[in-house]
Amino acid sequence: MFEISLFEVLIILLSVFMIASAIIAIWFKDLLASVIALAVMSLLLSLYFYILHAPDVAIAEAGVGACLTTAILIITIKATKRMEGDEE
Amino acid sequence: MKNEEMNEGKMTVIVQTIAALLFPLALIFSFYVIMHGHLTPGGGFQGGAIGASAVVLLIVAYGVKHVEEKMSEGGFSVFESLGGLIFVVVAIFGLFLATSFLANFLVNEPIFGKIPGWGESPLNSGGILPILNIAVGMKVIGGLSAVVLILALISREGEEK
Amino acid sequence: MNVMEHLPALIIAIPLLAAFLTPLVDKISKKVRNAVVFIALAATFILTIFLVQDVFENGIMIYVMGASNPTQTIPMQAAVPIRIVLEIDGLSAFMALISVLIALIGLIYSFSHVEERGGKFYTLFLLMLVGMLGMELTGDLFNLFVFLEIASIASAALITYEFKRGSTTEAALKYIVISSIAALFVLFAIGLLYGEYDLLNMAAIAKAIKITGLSNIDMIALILFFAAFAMKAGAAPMHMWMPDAYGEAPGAVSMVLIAVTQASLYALLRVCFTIYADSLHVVIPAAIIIFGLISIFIGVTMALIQDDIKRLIAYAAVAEVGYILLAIGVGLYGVLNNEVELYARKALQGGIFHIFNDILDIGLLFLVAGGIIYITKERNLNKLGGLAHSMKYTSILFLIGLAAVAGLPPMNGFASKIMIYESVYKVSPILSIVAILASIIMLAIFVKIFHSVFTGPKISEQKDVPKLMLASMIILAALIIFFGLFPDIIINNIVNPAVNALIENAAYISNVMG
Amino acid sequence: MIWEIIYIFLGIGVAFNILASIGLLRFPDVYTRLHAGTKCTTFGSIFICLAAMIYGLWKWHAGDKQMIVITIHTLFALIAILLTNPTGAHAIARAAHRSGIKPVKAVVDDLEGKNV
Amino acid sequence: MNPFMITLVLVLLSIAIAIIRVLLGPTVPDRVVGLDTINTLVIASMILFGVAKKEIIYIDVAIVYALLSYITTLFIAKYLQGGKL
Amino acid sequence: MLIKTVGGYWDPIVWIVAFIVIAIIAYIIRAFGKREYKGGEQTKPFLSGVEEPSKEKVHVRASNIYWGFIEALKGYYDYMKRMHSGVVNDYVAWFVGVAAIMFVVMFAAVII
Amino acid sequence: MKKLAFIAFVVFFFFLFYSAYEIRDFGNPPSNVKETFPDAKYKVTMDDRIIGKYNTTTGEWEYGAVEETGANNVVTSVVFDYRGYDTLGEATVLFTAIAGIMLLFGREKK
Amino acid sequence: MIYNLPFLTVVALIAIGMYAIIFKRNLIKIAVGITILESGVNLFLITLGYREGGVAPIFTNLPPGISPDQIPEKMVLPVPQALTLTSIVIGVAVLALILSFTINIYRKYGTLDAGKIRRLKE
Amino acid sequence: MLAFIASTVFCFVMWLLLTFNGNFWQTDELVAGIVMACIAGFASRKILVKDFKLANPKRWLFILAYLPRFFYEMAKANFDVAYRVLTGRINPGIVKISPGLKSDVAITTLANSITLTPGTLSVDVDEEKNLYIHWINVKKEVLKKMPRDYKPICSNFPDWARRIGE
Repeated sequence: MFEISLFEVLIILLSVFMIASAIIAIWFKDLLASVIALAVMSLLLSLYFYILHAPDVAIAEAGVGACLTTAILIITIKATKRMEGDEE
Repeated sequence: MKNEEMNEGKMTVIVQTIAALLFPLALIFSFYVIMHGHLTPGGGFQGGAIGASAVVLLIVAYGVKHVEEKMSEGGFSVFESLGGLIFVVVAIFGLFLATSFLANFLVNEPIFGKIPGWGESPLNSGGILPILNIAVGMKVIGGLSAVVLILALISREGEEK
Repeated sequence: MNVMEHLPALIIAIPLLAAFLTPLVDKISKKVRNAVVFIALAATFILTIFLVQDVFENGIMIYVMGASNPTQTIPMQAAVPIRIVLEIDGLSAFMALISVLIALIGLIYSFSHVEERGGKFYTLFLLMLVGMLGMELTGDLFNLFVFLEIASIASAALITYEFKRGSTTEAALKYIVISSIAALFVLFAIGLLYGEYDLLNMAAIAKAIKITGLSNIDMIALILFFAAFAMKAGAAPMHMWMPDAYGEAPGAVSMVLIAVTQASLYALLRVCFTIYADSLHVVIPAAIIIFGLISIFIGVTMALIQDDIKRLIAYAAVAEVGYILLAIGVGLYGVLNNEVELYARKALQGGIFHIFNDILDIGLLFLVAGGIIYITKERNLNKLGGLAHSMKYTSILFLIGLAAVAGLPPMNGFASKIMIYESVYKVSPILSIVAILASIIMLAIFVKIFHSVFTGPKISEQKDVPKLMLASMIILAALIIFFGLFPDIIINNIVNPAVNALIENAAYISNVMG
Repeated sequence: MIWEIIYIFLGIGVAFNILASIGLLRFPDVYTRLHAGTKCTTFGSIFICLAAMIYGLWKWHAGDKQMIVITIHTLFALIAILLTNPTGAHAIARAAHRSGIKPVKAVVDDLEGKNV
Repeated sequence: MNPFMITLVLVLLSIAIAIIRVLLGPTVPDRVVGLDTINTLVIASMILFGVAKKEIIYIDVAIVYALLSYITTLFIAKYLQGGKL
Repeated sequence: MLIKTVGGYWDPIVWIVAFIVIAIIAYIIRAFGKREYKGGEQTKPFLSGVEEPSKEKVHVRASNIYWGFIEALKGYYDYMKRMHSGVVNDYVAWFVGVAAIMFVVMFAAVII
Repeated sequence: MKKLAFIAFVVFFFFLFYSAYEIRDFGNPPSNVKETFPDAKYKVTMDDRIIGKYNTTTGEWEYGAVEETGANNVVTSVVFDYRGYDTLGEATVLFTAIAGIMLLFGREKK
Repeated sequence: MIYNLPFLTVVALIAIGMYAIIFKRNLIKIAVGITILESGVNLFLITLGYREGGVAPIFTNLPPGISPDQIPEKMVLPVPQALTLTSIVIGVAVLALILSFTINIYRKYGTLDAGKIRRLKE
Repeated sequence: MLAFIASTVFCFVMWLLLTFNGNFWQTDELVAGIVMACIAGFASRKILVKDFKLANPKRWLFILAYLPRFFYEMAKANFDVAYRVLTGRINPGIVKISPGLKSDVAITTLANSITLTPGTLSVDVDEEKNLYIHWINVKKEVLKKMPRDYKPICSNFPDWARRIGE
């Protein structure tokens, strides 16, 4: 049988979560929701970096991914429009 | 909350107070990350990103106009150019004082020389790495803040039209 | 400190320093800013000439960034290089020379009319040069990626210089999306190679591949590199961004963009000829030849139906890239089949020489087109006409450029094209026929453009272009005529070292790995 | 003894965190979800942080001097959580109300009718 | 078995439930609540992992998150409440 | 001056000399012509007695120049216009397509 | 057209998944370079050379980041010392992007 | 023992990002796709650098139980982390540029649909 | 100037906490801390320090005394939420209270406390510093009179907030 350690459980869970949130991020028609899902993915990515023993990168991803990327995306959505689609 | 205040882009008093409390905290933490880049996780980019996030926090809590009056994007870009200049100048110093471009010409000696009575200390190690950390930190704080500030200003300008 | 020893670092550092300085100086005075930019570029140009001379005389030059001994690539107790190594062989030196030369000419051209938001413009201009030079001088894969990004971002930003027309931003957006995806796949391929060998140095990876043989991972990385760099170099059918970007950029930027494209082409050459060299499968040269043919064909036929003067020239540029790819593919095929002296060397000579000619010819056309647009504020060929009455010098210069691109003797275009035709004929006559036919259509295109822009009745009174603009065009035209009349000097002194560097990759490896 | 305290604290923390998630799923509208999401996660995280702090203090007391860093830095994180979480909840609730989401099954709504 | 690691896995399970809320949430504020919850849980799991591996310096990352994750929430809240930036 | 190609050589100076010689010969031949035939009524085109239209009217615009050629290749050009759609997604799709074809061809070639 | 693009997409990612399957096992980087370079004098890889080697008998670092740069954080010493040139380039990327945004949106201050 | 799962995650992320770039017509969606793609590549580099049972390559306050003489075998690889740092900052720079272009395009064209933004074609 | 000194001191204390590693601080750590605290303090002097009420040590004592009470309420709140999560019994509504607080610090303290305590969540605050509270279990007797009685909603937190912030 498989011998599985807690660390590997963590990795599996995180992988599944990340793929799920990435799919959510491109699936939503509402761009704001899509950005939220992207923020979740970035958060989990940072956690992934963290448990792969890369705290430097985790901090950078935290600063950039959690705050700045979302910020500029939302500013852009505010400057343009919120829904993806043909209406206009 | 009045309509005018909403148009200024301010959030509620509660958010503002907490932002005012978190701003120095984030700023000092960003300086900590930059200064201790060669000892603990972090460094110029990470600290710079945190510092820029502190500015973004102010932008979101107090509105772009309010922040722009205090710190213009031109100031940020000057700050950024200065950081870049320091980096390149230190790199060229490596060429003149030591052997090659970007050489660590201060390795195994403290940055500001040995001051009597200070003893060995980790903060003062690493040769030119702390200097480069500070340069990159300046650059990233200036740069990323300027990006968000410009984009926010542009977005606001578009709404006013 | 011996300046000669530190040339590779200084060539990057000086424009970079100037680029960081420009926004600060711009706040003080416009004249000082222009002087700073010009002095920095001129200094870079002079240093590059020294570097090129040194490389051509003494062989490959090595510079290890930050090491205690800049020429010692492998430090103590290590088997592989651990720092970033700049490695300049004949090809790198050749490309660097082209880039700096073109940037200098473009700068002189820009001085004539770029005033508004000039500080940022010149900063980005210098950074674009830095990106190109960095790509061409480095010997490290990840470093190549970083400078690729610098060059792409700077050029994307420069394309939007005339942001009042929305289409410039559209072109820039397409360009940046394409570039960033290409760069990300390059990074993925670098990761694959890193995972395989734990190395980032090109020479070291080349040696490792030579010893361990080509694994499947290497092959996937190769294809990713190949596709990404071919897209950045503008090989059809991934050329679509090229007419957009070239057509919308300001004149000088279009010209320097060609150099950026050539830098990607350089990276492609580096990957094919140096890293994978001997273990390369024959599919790759075949693919390069096919891309070349498609590029030539699509370039000339699409150029025929364009109405926008700059887009037309841009499609011609696609065709020129096709010629280069064709020659290089044939050369690579010959190198792999051990037929170097038979035709491969000549093909490579033609291809490398054509890189230079491409930049000069198409660059001249872009400059003239930029001048026309600057004077008349009109890009549509149907609305232009009769400009030869008022713009005599410009029309003569344009004629020179047209003749060179179409490959009329005795211009430089003919010298390189005839080498390509004859060496390609050795592989397959069909290739040669297609190339010659395309060249004829190219001539037809330029008859069209010259007819519609310069001949015909005078539509309106215009003055000639500014003096500095004219000066930069004259420099290019003089170079074209000089290269056309004395191609042997160029081929023997400049092209041959580059070709030798391509063919003999062992020297490149042994200079780093001992 | 210390380990038992840590176990208990971790248990409480995890229990409340999972409870928060379940509440997030079960509650009918955004305000009630905020109740669950804010209070319970904050409370759970406080207990997790406390466990970490106790662990650090204990190790520090046992002679491992640098372990005090865990305590102090966790304290920082804890303060930041305590400051930001309720404020964030407040901001979301306000935004939700302004974007026109009515509280489900509300018996009273004093904000309604107030001109925005 | 390290108790902190077990706790970490359990915390990750509650993150999974929060992700379901992000997926389902009929309105954007619901999703933001999910994001906010995930933020706090990630901070907790970072602290747990740092303590479990006895890596003292790792806690810095958690502080960064605790300080910054709030900004995303504020931005979305600001977008939703309307008004200028 | 002289560069060697695979099959022979190319010398621009020789070409220029030849060009100049031919130009001189052409000029000489032209000079034999009678002086009064140059200019004036002789050089004007004869359009069945109709007066020559003004230059503006007969100037061929750029998009009409190779009308016949383009009309002959209509199918090809229609396809090409569809290919150059100007949509950024398609640009990336071409990249992926080329890479996919290269993958398939390369691996097939290696396995064979 | 869209169908063709989708087929190309699937084929492309089939090969990328294959590469992910084929690449070295997770968590096992190569620990020496003898396989790749049989004639190499030393057998440490790039990363191990950067991390360094501690000599227990003398109590000193024989080589590595601590000895060469004096910084305790190996990542920082890689970022700023061994690969400092990359960092310079990267700072330049940021600078370039900001200059580009300013070119697009920045207002001329008179 | 998890066999290559992280690498498969990486390629899955890249595929999702590429899917968004190729098949989604909204420019902001394309930017989101690029971000996901870039996250995948970053994760790829970090997973390459992981070593089983390793600790972070930082000598300050090393966790107990690691003696200095076995250090190279006990630390994860530092170079991929440095590369990833570089790549992250490059990513945010590119994203900012793309989004500023997007804003400008929206002002000039009034749409974000990539299928309609095609003044430059043929 | 006084504001600058106050914020600098705040930043410096934070720096000292962050850099403490079991031993006494090194000299250069302190020097760097002073420099950095000066920069951060200068940057945040105008927004952090609006008045000097919090410099009074009496208020610090109040905060310390407030914490256990607050923590107790919070624990109660969580069991309350747990009960509601498991049973699903809710009776929500948004009510307005007028605590009569003037300063920003006080209202912030109150709002955050309310959010973290049983069944209440502060939704909005208007220019007269009236709080609008989402209450998960609205009691009938509060609804009767219009200036709401805040005792049943948030016990005596406004008094504590007044002691801390006003």
